[in-house]
Amino acid sequence: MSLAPALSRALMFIVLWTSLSGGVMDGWAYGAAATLLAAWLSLRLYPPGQPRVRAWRAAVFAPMLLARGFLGGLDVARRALDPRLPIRPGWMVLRLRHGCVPANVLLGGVINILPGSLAAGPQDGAMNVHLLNLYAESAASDSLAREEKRVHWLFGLADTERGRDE
Amino acid sequence: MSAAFDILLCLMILATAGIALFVRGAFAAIAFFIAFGNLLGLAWLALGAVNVALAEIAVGAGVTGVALILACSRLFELGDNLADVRTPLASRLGSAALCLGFTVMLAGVVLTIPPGDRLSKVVAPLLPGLGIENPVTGVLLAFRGYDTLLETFVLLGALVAAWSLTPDASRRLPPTTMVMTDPTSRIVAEAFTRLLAPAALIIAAYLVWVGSDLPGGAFQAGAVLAGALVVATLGGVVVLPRLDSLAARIALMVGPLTFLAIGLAGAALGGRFLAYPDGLEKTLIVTIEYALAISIAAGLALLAIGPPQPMPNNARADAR
Amino acid sequence: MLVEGGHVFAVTGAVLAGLGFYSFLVKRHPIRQLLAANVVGAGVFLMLGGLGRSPGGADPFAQALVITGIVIAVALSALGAAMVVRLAACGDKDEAPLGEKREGP
Amino acid sequence: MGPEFLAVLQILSLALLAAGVLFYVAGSVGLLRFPDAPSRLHALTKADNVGLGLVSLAAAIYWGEPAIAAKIALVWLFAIISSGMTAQLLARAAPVADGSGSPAEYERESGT
Repeated sequence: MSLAPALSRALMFIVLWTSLSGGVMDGWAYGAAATLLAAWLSLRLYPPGQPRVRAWRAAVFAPMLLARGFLGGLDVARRALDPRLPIRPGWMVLRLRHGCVPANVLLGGVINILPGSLAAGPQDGAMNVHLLNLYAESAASDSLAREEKRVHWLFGLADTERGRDE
Repeated sequence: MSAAFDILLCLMILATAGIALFVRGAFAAIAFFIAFGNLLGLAWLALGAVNVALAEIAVGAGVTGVALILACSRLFELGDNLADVRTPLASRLGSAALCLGFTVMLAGVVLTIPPGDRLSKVVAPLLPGLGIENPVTGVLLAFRGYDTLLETFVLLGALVAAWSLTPDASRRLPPTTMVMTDPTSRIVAEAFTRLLAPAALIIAAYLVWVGSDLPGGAFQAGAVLAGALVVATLGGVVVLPRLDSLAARIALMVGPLTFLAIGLAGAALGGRFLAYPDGLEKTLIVTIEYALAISIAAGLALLAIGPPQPMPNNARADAR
Repeated sequence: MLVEGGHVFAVTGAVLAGLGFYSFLVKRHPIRQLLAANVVGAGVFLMLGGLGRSPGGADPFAQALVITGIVIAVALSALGAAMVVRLAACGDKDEAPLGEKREGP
Repeated sequence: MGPEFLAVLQILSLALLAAGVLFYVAGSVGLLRFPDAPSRLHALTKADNVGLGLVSLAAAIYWGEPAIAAKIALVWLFAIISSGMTAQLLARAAPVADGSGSPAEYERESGT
């Protein structure tokens, strides 16, 4: 086993411990022990070699996600408070372009944060998505496809592997 | 402003409790009980008791909720419709009168006691000798060490008692399968575990460590780990141990035994049982807390999941 | 002032205990009774917490006591739930399940 | 930092707090008004994410310490990730909630 994945994960957990403890150094020994344990667990649960989230890409992705999450909250709050209740709920099917399970599950999570869409988990190369406004279905399906590309980029997946695991 | 917030919060607590206690469906009752527990956590925050707030939300609402929901769905599988039977009017009226009298008496007594934090004056001067800045952890492990030690054994005892309910026939069976039957849900729980369980470990380790100076501690950390364990079990990442699994027994015993060993060492070194030698208090207390967190996590998760189930006849074949 | 800060919570705790007892007496399903017992416990804890409140903070002794209480309540609730399930599983086969069992005279 | 600056921060944090609470209220209104279970989940997850974010931001500004702000950001991040995940599980189970009180009843009705 190469050392690089172990080191990069340990670094991630050191960052987590440091931001939790606010940089107080008293507990560094406990932090180090926890980091080793967490890195080992992480390698066990998510062995290296699979597509994985790249840290610097996540740093680009997260703020964008938060901004669109804000729009999502604004959208649903507006609809809930509007006396006419402008919604027409219904389901659509999103064809998934890649069989990478963690990426698809993460995509589902991202879809749940975006305005007007709610994913119900990946299933057989597709994802059932509930839309709050079914009139905007074609626009929604375009934006979901763009979102899928972004998540693939986050995981470093090539879009050409169409339906590998289907 | 603050008083208005307190009153509003208390009204919401009473409303959710009322729904949880009197709503018709059992599942709805448990859902409202969990909401009630979270609001109660807010009340503890408003009272300035962050430690209790964390414990109430994670353990009181979370773990109890999981245990009750699992019990309900098992009862449902066994043919219990969970329906409620109306008690006769006379006994309802009698109970209502009794409980009203009880409440009025209790509230009357409570109102005669002026609220006040009288014991922290006693605790505060004793803390500096411990090296522990969080008074709650100090009280739990230094001044009430006996209680806390026995409490960890109560947890263990409850688990042993629950396991002893397993019929002999299923004692040697593989444990209850808790893996989600819906494949999509299982995939989500699995991916969630694989991505985030290590982070939960770091957070739990941090909660134990910070518990010596600030709110946190073994019970809160144990609850975080127990939650991760339950999700991991649902996703099929962790297979529940058999009752005779040595690893599970070690995990369950390491906390109480470490506590006991350090307590006995204190007695052997000329002090008394559960006395910590000077200068080592903090190290020893943090060590005990880490060991306890492991045992509490295992104990809470296994308690919430419940003992191995005697399979209903039709499901026995699927359970391998 | 008649009612001091912590009293709001302490009285809420008393009312919770009363509500819980009433539910415990009139609800016959054991799971509902477990739930009611938990609400009674939560009410007692809240009384302790409310009475231990002062402008400076909360009484550490009361807090430690309540944390101990919460953990023991959880342990016993889970044990109670396991017992209810076991009772239902090995109850008399010709008798109706728990929820209906008590419908008779 | 002069006192005026601190006062501005206080007002800012209060305003953020109020906005956050407004989102929680909107989410709860949606929970009550929306017709079916998945739509109610929209209201809960999205509005509450933003509500939590604004309240966290208010708290971070109120305390005004980078260490605390980092911790609060982590709380928000984990809350968003887990709400995104649990919403998937709930959306999966939503038809159950729509049908009747308990999962087994739904399965009986749909004949599985």
